[in-house]
This record gives sequence, C-alpha cells and structure tokens, in this order.
Amino acid sequence: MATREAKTKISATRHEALGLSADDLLAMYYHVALARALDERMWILQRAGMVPFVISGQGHEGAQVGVMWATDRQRDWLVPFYRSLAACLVRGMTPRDLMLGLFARRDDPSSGGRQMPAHWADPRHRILSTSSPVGTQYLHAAGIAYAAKVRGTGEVCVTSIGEGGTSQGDWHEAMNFAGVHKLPVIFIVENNRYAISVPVKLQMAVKDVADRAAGYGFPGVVVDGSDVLACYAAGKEAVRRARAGEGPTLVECKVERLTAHSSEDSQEKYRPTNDIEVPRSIDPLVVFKHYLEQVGVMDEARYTEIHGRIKAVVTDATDYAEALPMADPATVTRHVFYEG
Amino acid sequence: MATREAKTKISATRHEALGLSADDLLAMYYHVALARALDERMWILQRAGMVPFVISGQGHEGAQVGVMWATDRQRDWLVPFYRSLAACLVRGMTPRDLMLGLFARRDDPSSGGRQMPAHWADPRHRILSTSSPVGTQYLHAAGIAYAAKVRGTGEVCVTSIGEGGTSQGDWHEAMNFAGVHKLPVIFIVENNRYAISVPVKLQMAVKDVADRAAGYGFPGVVVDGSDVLACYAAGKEAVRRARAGEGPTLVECKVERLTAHSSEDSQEKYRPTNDIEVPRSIDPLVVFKHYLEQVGVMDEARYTEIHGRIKAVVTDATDYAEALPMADPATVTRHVFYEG
Amino acid sequence: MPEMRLLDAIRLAMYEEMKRDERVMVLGEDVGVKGGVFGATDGFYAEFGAARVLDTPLAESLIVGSAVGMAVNGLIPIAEIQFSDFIYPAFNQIVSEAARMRYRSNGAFGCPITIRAPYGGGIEVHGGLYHSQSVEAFFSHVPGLKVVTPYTPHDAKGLLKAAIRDPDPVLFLEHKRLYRSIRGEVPDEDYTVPIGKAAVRRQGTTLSIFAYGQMLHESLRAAEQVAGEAIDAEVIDLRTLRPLDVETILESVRKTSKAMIVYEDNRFMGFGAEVSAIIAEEAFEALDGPIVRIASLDVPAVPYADTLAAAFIPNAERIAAAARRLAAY
Amino acid sequence: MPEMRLLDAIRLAMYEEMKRDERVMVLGEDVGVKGGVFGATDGFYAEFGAARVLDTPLAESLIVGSAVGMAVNGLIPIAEIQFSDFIYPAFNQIVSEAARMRYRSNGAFGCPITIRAPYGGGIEVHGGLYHSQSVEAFFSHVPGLKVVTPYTPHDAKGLLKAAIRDPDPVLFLEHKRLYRSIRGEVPDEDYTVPIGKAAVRRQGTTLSIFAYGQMLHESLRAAEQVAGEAIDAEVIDLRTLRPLDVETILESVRKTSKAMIVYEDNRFMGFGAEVSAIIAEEAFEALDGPIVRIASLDVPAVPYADTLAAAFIPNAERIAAAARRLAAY
Ligand SMILES: Cc1ncc(C[n+]2csc(CCOP(=O)(O)OP(=O)(O)O)c2C)c(N)n1
Ligand SMILES: Cc1ncc(C[n+]2csc(CCOP(=O)(O)OP(=O)(O)O)c2C)c(N)n1
Ligand SMILES: [Mg+2]
Ligand SMILES: [Mg+2]
Repeated sequence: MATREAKTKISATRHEALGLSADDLLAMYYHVALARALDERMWILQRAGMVPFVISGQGHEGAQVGVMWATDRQRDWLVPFYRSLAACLVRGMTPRDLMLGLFARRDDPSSGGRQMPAHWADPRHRILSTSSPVGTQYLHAAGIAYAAKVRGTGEVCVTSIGEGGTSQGDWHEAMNFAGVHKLPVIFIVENNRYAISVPVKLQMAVKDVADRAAGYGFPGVVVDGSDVLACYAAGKEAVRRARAGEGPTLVECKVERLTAHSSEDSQEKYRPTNDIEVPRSIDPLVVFKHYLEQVGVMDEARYTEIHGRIKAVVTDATDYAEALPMADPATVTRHVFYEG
Repeated sequence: MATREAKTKISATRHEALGLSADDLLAMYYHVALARALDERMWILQRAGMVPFVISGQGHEGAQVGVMWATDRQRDWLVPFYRSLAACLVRGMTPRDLMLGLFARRDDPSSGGRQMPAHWADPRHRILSTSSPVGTQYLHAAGIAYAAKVRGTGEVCVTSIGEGGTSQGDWHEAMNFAGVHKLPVIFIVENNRYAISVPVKLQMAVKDVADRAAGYGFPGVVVDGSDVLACYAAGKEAVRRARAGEGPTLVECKVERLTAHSSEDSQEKYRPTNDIEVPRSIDPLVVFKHYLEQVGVMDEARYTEIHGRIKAVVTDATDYAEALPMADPATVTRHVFYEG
Repeated sequence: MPEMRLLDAIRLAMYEEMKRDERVMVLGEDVGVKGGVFGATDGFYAEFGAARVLDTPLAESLIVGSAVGMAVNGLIPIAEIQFSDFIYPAFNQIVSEAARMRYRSNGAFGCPITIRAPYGGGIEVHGGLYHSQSVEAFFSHVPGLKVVTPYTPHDAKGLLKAAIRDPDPVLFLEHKRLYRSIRGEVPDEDYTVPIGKAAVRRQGTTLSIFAYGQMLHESLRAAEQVAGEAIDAEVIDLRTLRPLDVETILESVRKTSKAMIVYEDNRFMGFGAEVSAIIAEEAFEALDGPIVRIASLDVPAVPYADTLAAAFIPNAERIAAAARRLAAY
Repeated sequence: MPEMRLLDAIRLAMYEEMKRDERVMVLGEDVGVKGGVFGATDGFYAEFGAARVLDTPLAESLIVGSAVGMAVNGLIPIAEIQFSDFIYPAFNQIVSEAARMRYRSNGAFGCPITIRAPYGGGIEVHGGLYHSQSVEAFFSHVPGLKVVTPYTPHDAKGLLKAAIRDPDPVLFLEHKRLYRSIRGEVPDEDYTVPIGKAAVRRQGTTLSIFAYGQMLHESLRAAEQVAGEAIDAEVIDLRTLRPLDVETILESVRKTSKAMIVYEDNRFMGFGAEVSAIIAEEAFEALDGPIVRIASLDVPAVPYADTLAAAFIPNAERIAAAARRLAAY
C-alpha cells in the first residue's frame, strides 16, 4: 500500500507539473481510446467487405494525442499523414467526418470520396489535404510556417511522417529550409521501426532520426510514444520554441505499429511473431489508462462510462456514414480549377 | 635562420609523415599550377570571344589535387562536377582533352562537343559523364560504390559537389543509402561560401556541412582547401576507410571561389570587394608553393622551369583544340541508343 | 506450355534472368523479404540474397539514381517503383540522367537499367488519385528511353527479358488490373519479344483500334460487341510505346481507312495524340473519317469512389459506341 | 506607350503586382541581391526586402513544395526555376501536389502559385543539353495546371499578371531567346491578357501555322518568305497551351483547310501532337492535306556545339520549305 501511495504521489506530480488537470487527462484518454475504437471498427468493416481498404494508426494514438494536445486548436495548422487519425480527432474532426472518408461518401469533408481513406483534410480545422506521395507534406508545412512568420500570425504548423519517409529528399529540403529561417514548425517522426516491410536498419544507419536535427541547426528529441505525457511535454516545448521565434523542433516518437501496414499487407511474412505481439506494456492506450488509475483519475465506473460513450459514438458514425450516398458521378469534373 | 631551419624541419616532417617524397610534392604542385594556368587561359579565350562560355575551378585546385592524389588512378572512380578541372587532370585527362571540351570540338572526349564546357567524362580514366542538374552525381557515385562492393572489386568512388548542392534531396538520399550499406565512397563538398550569389547562411543553418555526416552514421571532416597536404591526408584516410570496408567519409574542403560563378555572372553585384579580393595567403597555389620553398623542394630555377613547361603545354593544348573541326552535324542523331 | 497470370510471367522473366546472369539484380521498396507489394519478386530474397534483392530506403530518386551508378559499374539493375504514381520523385534521374547518359557522353557510357512500374486504375483497383495513374505520356516523350507495356503473359515474359537485356534504359509499365485477370500460355524456354513491334490482336477491315494495357482488353471486348453489326474492327496492341511501330499502324490504317485510339490516361496530351498525329501526317490520303480518341477525363487522376471512377475511365461500351459512330461516318 | 524588351515586361508585371498586393512574393535561386540570373527580379530585393524576395537553398522541390504551403497560408508566391531544365526535381510537387490540391480536397484548398521558368535553346543560347530544353509537353498533360508562354512584351506583362492573379497554379514559360530580341509597346496601365486565348498574328488563307515562343518568330519570318509565292499563311500564336483555345484553332483550319504546327521541343509526343489530334478529330471534313508537324530532332535536348544545335532546331527556312510543300499538296 505504502509503495502504491508513494507511486501515485510521484506520478501525480507529473501531469500537474505539466499544467494538466484531471479533466484534461480524461479528455486526452477519451481521444486515445476513441481513435483506437474507430480504427478497430474500420478494420472490421473492411474485413466484412463493407469498404475496400483501410490503413491504420493503431499504436500511434498516444504520440499524436500527446503532441497535438499542446497546440492551439483554433490557430495552429496540421499537415497530417495517413496514420494521423488521432491527431485529426484532436484537431476537431468528428468520428462521422472520419467514417465518411472511409466509406468515400458524398459528404466526406476530406475529399468528397475522391481520395483513399486516411487522406484527411478539413479547412475548418486547418488540416491541410493529405496526399499519398510520402514526404511532400514536410515542404508544405515549412511553407505554411514561412507564411505564418512573414505575416506575423503567430501560427505554428505541425506535420508528421514515418521513419521511412525521412529517407525522401523532400524531408531533407524541408528540414534545411526551416532551419535556415527558424520557422515555427514542428516536425514529428512517428518511428514504428517498419516502412511496410523494410526494417529501420535498412532505412538508416542511425538509431534515432532525431540525431539529424543538429545538422539543420535545431533540436531533435526522442520520446516514448506510449507515454502520452512525455509526448505532451515534448509538444509543449516545441510549441513554445516555435511561438517564441526560436525555430523548428524535430520530435521523434518511438511507436509500435499494432496492425499490418494496411489491409493489403500481411505482415506475418516479414515480421517475426514475437515482434508482432507487442507487449501491452507499450500500448499507449493501456499505459495511459494505467497512469490514470494510478493517479486516481480513472476507476471502473468511469472506464465503463467512457468506453460506453465511445462505442455509441463509433456506431453512430458508422451508421451515419454508411447511410449516405456515394459521390454523384456528375461531380467528377468539378473543382479541377477554382469555381468562384 | 634558426627559426627558419626549425620551421623547415617541422614542415618537412609533414609531407614525409604522409609518405610523400619531394618528387610527389613537385608533381602535385605541377597539377595545381597546371589547372590554374589552363583555367586562366580559358577565361582569356572566353573574354576574347573565342569561346562562348567558361565555368571555373580557380581556388578549388588544391583541395582537388590533394584529395585525388590519395586515390588509385587505375582502379578508382571519379564522379565530378563542373569545377573538377584539377581533379580530372590528376585522373589522367590531358590539357588537350580539356581544351577540346572548351572549344566543343569533334574530338572532345567528354561529349564530342555535345555538352557545355566543364561537363567532363572519360571512360579511359573512370571519370563518369557530368550533367548539369546539381546533386544527381551523388546518387551515381553511391550506385557505383554499391556495385564495387557487391562485385568485390576493391574500387573506391569519389564524387564532389558545392555546398549549395548539399541542399538537394538527392544529396541526402545518397548520404543515407551509402551510410546504410557502408559503401566505399568519398563524398567531397567543396564549400566556397556561395551558390552563384546565395551566401552559405541562406543555404544552411550550420557552419559546417560535415556536421551532417553523423546523422548518416559515418565521419565528416573539415579541411582547409588551401592546404594541399591536409586535403591529401583527409583523402588518404577516407580511401583507407573505404578500401577497408569501413564505409563512406564526408570531406568538406573550405575553398575560395577566385572568379565569378561563370563567365555569365558578375559577382560585384552581390559580393563585397573585400570578399572578392581573396588574400593570397589562402590561395592554394601560393600556399603550396610557399610550403615547397620552406622545405627546400622549390627554388627559383625549378619554379621557372615548371611554369615554363606549363605555359608551353597550355599553349599547345589551346592551339591543338582550336585547329580541330567542330562536330559534324550529321552526327547529331548518333548515340541516342547503343550502336553496337 | 504452362498457363499463368501476367504477374507470374513477369516474376518468371526476372527469375530466369537472375539465374542466367549474376549481374542482374532487383532493387526497390519492399522487394526483399516481402517480395514486393504485388509479389513480383516473391521468393527472390531467399534465393538470390540481400545484395541482389535490395530493399532500398523510401526514396525513388535514390532507386533510379543509384541504379544508374550500378549499371555504369557492371550490374544490370531492375528498379521497381512500387506504384507508377510514385515515379515522379525520380523524374529528374530518369529524364536528365538515365535517358541521356549515352547521348551526352557521345556513346562512351551506357545505362542498361529496367524500371518496372505497376500502373493503371479502375473500379477494381480502388487506388484513388495516387494509386491508379497512367504515366506513359510523360515518359514516351523522352528521347533515350524506351517504354513498353505488355498485355499477354507471353509478351510480359518476352518483353521483360528483352528490356533487361537491352543496353539502354527501358521503362516497363505493368497494368495492375491485368496482373491477375489475364491468364495465358507462356513457353518454358528462354525467349524474348522484340521491343518496338506492335501486335495485331484481331484482324479487321472496317476500322482500326489502337490500344495497350487494360484498354486493349476493353477494345477487344468492344470489337466483339460490334462484330454482330457488320463492323469488323482491327485491334492492334501497341505493346511498345517508344520506339513506336509506325509501320504496323500505317499499314492498318491504309487497309481500314479509319482509326481510333483508346487509352486510360487523361485525354489531353495523352499517348493517343502522337498516334493520331502520325496518322494525320503520314496516312492522310488513306483516311476516310476523323481520327477518334477515346480516353479518360481531363481531371487529376482516378477518383477513389466507384461512382466517380466509373465516370472517369472508358470501357468496352463507350468504345463500342464510338466504333459504331465512326463506322457509320 | 513605352517600348521594352520581353524581359523588361516580365519584370514590370511582377513589380506592379508586388506593389499592388503585399501577399505577392518571389522565391527561387539567386532572385535576391543578384536579381535573378536573367535579371527578372533586378532591384526587387532592395525595394521589397528579404522576406518577399526570397533566395532559397538550391532545391527545386523545396521551391515549389514550400510555395504550395505559402499559398495555402495566404501568400501569393511567384516561384522562379532558374532554367526550365532544372524543373524536374520539382516534378512531383507540381504534378502530385500543386496541380491536385483543389481537386483532391473537393475544392476546399487552392494553390495560387505561379512558376516561372526560362526555357528554349538555339545557337545564341549555347546552353547544351541542360540549359536549353523545352518542357511544355510534360506539363501541358497535367490537369489542374495552366501553361502559358508569351511572345510579345505586351502579352508577357498581361499574361503574367493574369497568372499571378489566377487562383490556380500556372506554369509561365519564358523563351530565353525572346528575352532581349523582342521589343514591343507595353501599356503603362494595369491590364491583364486572359489565359486561354490564342492570337492571330498574321491573317492568311492558304494554310494555318500554329506556333508559340521562338518558333512563332521563325514561323512569322517563314510566312514572309513565302508570301511572294502566292502562299498566304495564317500564323497563330497559341500563347496558352493549357487550357488551349481550340475554337480559334478550328476556325482557322476551317478557313484555310491546311494546318502546320511548329515547335522547338522534340517531335515525338511534343505539344504539336495534341494540336494535330484535335484538328484530325474535330475539323476532319475541312482538311485538304496532311497535318504537318515541324519540330526538333528526337535526340536528348539541344547539343552545345553550334554545328549540332543548328541541325537540331527548326528555323524559318525549314518552315518555309514545309509550307511550300503543303501549299502545293
Ligand atoms: C513517394 C512514395 N513512395 C512509395 C509509397 C508507398 N508507401 C506507402 S506507405 C510506405 C511506407 C512508409 O513507411 P514509414 O514512412 O515508416 O511510415 P509508416 O507506414 O511505417 O507509418 C510506402 C513505401 C508512397 N506512398 N509514396
Ligand atoms: C538542379 C539545378 N538547379 C539549379 C542549377 C543552376 N546552378 C548551377 S551552379 C549553381 C550554384 C551551385 O552552387 P554550389 O553547389 O555551392 O557550387 P559552386 O558553384 O559554388 O561551386 C546553380 C544554382 C543547376 N545546375 N541544377
Ligand atoms: Mg514506419
Ligand atoms: Mg558554392
């Protein structure tokens, strides 16, 4: 008992030290759990043949919620990639918005069903449209940050990519440019050790991508992606630096890919079983729940209530999206150019 | 006198410590001076309207001769850029070969007059054809080194680029790939502080490009490009590492651009006078001559003899090239594809 | 003679070439242990090892640019671009470097590389804007580059072997919808199909339809649809887009005096434009009707939703309707 | 109305737009203190400052990719590619990103950027393979992108202003040989020339010549050469390659019944192919002769040596000879 008490005390100081209340913790937990539940439902729908394709963020949610929680949801920008489901939720996209994209429905706010699932966009929440070519988004983020700087808007731009994407020339060009002009941009690398099947040791000769930041004249930090508070702390400091005109920060979150690369992939072929079965001790959802319990913010009742709410929200989003029509073929020629 | 003696002794130990004889020093000096003389003649020819264009290596010769002297001229590869005149001479191209390129003559071994001057190539000396797009050559060098490694040929590949070129995505992709596979490649950066008019502070946020090597898992060294022996030492160690299977080395040579970017450029517009008038104390030709005098390898007579020889060689090359015909128009359609 | 799918024939061609010549190697994203996202190099890693079956970092310019260097130094690389949509980062290395190495060095250096790229879209593909594109129009404009796209498994094996053995760079485009939908007999023995020759897939007299890839398939279906209406369409598989078999094209038009070109790419400046221009200049006298192009809409690539994808891409019905109009002209 | 060179008109258009709208900015290599390698932004750095006249690192994908982000966040970037030959590293950012941002976001995001690129070669240019190329064929195939190339200083100012004010990406191609060789009157006042309209530069009845850039200049010279031989050529400046002014093209062909397209780019899959294909499909009845294309050789870009460059590129004499043949058909 004594030890448990002690533990709680120490831990408690962690989120308080970061200026987070119990309600903040619960809200953050809700987003991690909601992202996971939506994601799992998407896989079920794909396996059931209701949708052709799914690509997943499972295992990345803690890092995304942690870092994004430190941003200003009115002002700041997100330039996402295809695993950014949790980040988009934090930015304000709703479960219905995301399911509309999965089902490629007419009302899909990301692309009106024009793009594959997980190619998020939402001008209402300053989430720039996602494309498939890996790496391009880093340059868009640098450009958005450059505009923010010269226009003096005080905006910060956050973008994210996998560790494989750091091998692209665009990644380097963006890092270099942002360093030269000390731009208000946060470069996140969600390092899950695989680029589809390619292990990180064939992707780069270094252990941490973060080591490269020094060569661009700004700090790079490594955080445990299963530790939501550590990710929040890293995000908070990166936002502070950006807002203060001190320039970019590279935040490398070590995460685990809890699924195959996508519904097209069978990872058993290249990933050893013991590597696939990620210990629950590094699942951000489990780890964060444990922390909330430790600090007495989460108990049985609350857990049941939250997850009950999430289940209802996910089901509502699914039914809502499924019921809506596909895009009207007549609209296929729309929006090639500005239509006024 | 005592001091001078002492000085000589100390200095003398320098080239001896590197295993270089007096004859080596004189041969190295000859190449530095020859490159400079050829280069200066090329500018005179351009100013006189004999040729439309010249781009120059003046100021870079010491770095190129120093590093290339450490390579095996039979076995190793050079993937040059447009300032590599001195490097090409060391590899075995003759003054006539280079003048044929300047005059775009039929017998130009680099391209038969198809490319602009300074786009060197020579299969006899394992000098790969140079193109204009900055940065592409780094990937070719990595590929050559990969082939050397898997074929077990023991070849080392040397490539070079300016500091501006390091901003290209291809540069990053090549560094990363070479690091992952510990390839026998030497990446030279000839940092002359300008990319045409763009100063290095707008090119990168760091002082030394060499700092980036760590992020790719191999060493990066900075050398004074006016110190031929320092460049030779760096080249020697890089070659040793490559040959021993220890992987790539980034060698950054700090050099001065003693001319405008090219005959099309007028640097007075963007470069302060005091910056243009480079002190002779950092002109590799002057510095190296001074060293040879100090160690008693160079004296008045020898100097006159060498430079007399160079003058004759440059004049011969010029007359020879000028006298030859331009490429035959009928050949314009040749060599699009292999002709057997 | 064993029957197999287009995908199997492609795998077999590479397998046999790697067995035959140890200089031949494959490189690209996920070509190693995984055997490629479509399985084209399935099993290669185990058999030929990591050095010759190279999983590269995620960078297409690296894949092509390093292949140029490998080729210069004695290897024969087959570079896989995971989806043709992702070939653009390598555009500079392909156009400025690989395709010009021989010309700019006045024949001194060559670049024997093959670049394989799965392309094409449609309802079954569900690829959206970035996993569906046709890219042949860009690359068939490039002197120094050869562009090939097979339709039959027999051609796939023979043309890919020809590409691998070609001393110059070849872009080998594989339509994703044909990978598993097309089966055909593939000889066991070692053979090549010459690059630069078209194939008449259906003899006809009323009009000529020129196509390749999935649209050749749709064109053949269309030809059957109108056959009962006394419209006897000749259907020609271009196979090699560059160098193009102009002779076979003109011969057919001189016979039928009517020409249609069908392609899946966007219409404007698509490959059909060149075929049409060649006919309009070199077979004008023979022409007895407008040269018709059937192609996809001029919007950025194939949308994901089936409703939109169906509206974007031509199919047998649209081709048949156009054939009827042209025949009646 | 002051007379000026094409280059001055381009500079003036940017200058006036930057004065008019502080969101407008230029970025590229050496556009700052140096004012660009051709002087198009001469003096801008001193007047508008470093933030709006941005010397970028040496990376074209960065120039375009960052411009996309700048445009999304309220700026109106004019990106200068130093030579069109060096636009290829930015190919992915232009084709996959800038040109598709609006379509893929279903209209939610736009990309108002102008990409300026000096292009073209020839004896006076001495650019060799990598400082001479025509790149319009690649980019005019891209839905979502507009492609413009002016011939007169008047058009240069008006079209560039239209491009800068266009809510979508525009590739603005400037022929290097026209920079200083062409002088013309340019109104002081603020005006635009609409993107998407061709201009009849010479009225004629015998045949129609379609061209742009330096080849328009050569075509006009050719028209004068044959004028004395009872050949009255109509010469049309396409000006905008995408969206193309199909109406004006068809009108002219319906009048003259003979068409020639002249371009400096490599022949195969060059822009003339599309013009020819449109005519062959939509004005077939009017045609009274083959559609003739005059273009450069199908070898990789313009060689450096004058002897080779002269053999590569069409000129007035070659065009005139072709016009005589077509007129006599
Ligand atoms: C330019 C480009 N090349 C290839 C692909 C195909 N592709 C999609 S995701 C992926 C792997 C990405 O790995 P990583 O960056 O580590 O992100 P992760 O999927 O592991 O989160 C690849 C190769 C692509 N989308 N874009
Ligand atoms: C891809 C590409 N973009 C632009 C150019 C035009 N250009 C030629 S040299 C040069 C500057 C190169 O600077 P740096 O790399 O520092 O080499 P330096 O000339 O200073 O030796 C530029 C911009 C080019 N050749 N290639
Ligand atoms: Mg990964
Ligand atoms: Mg430099």
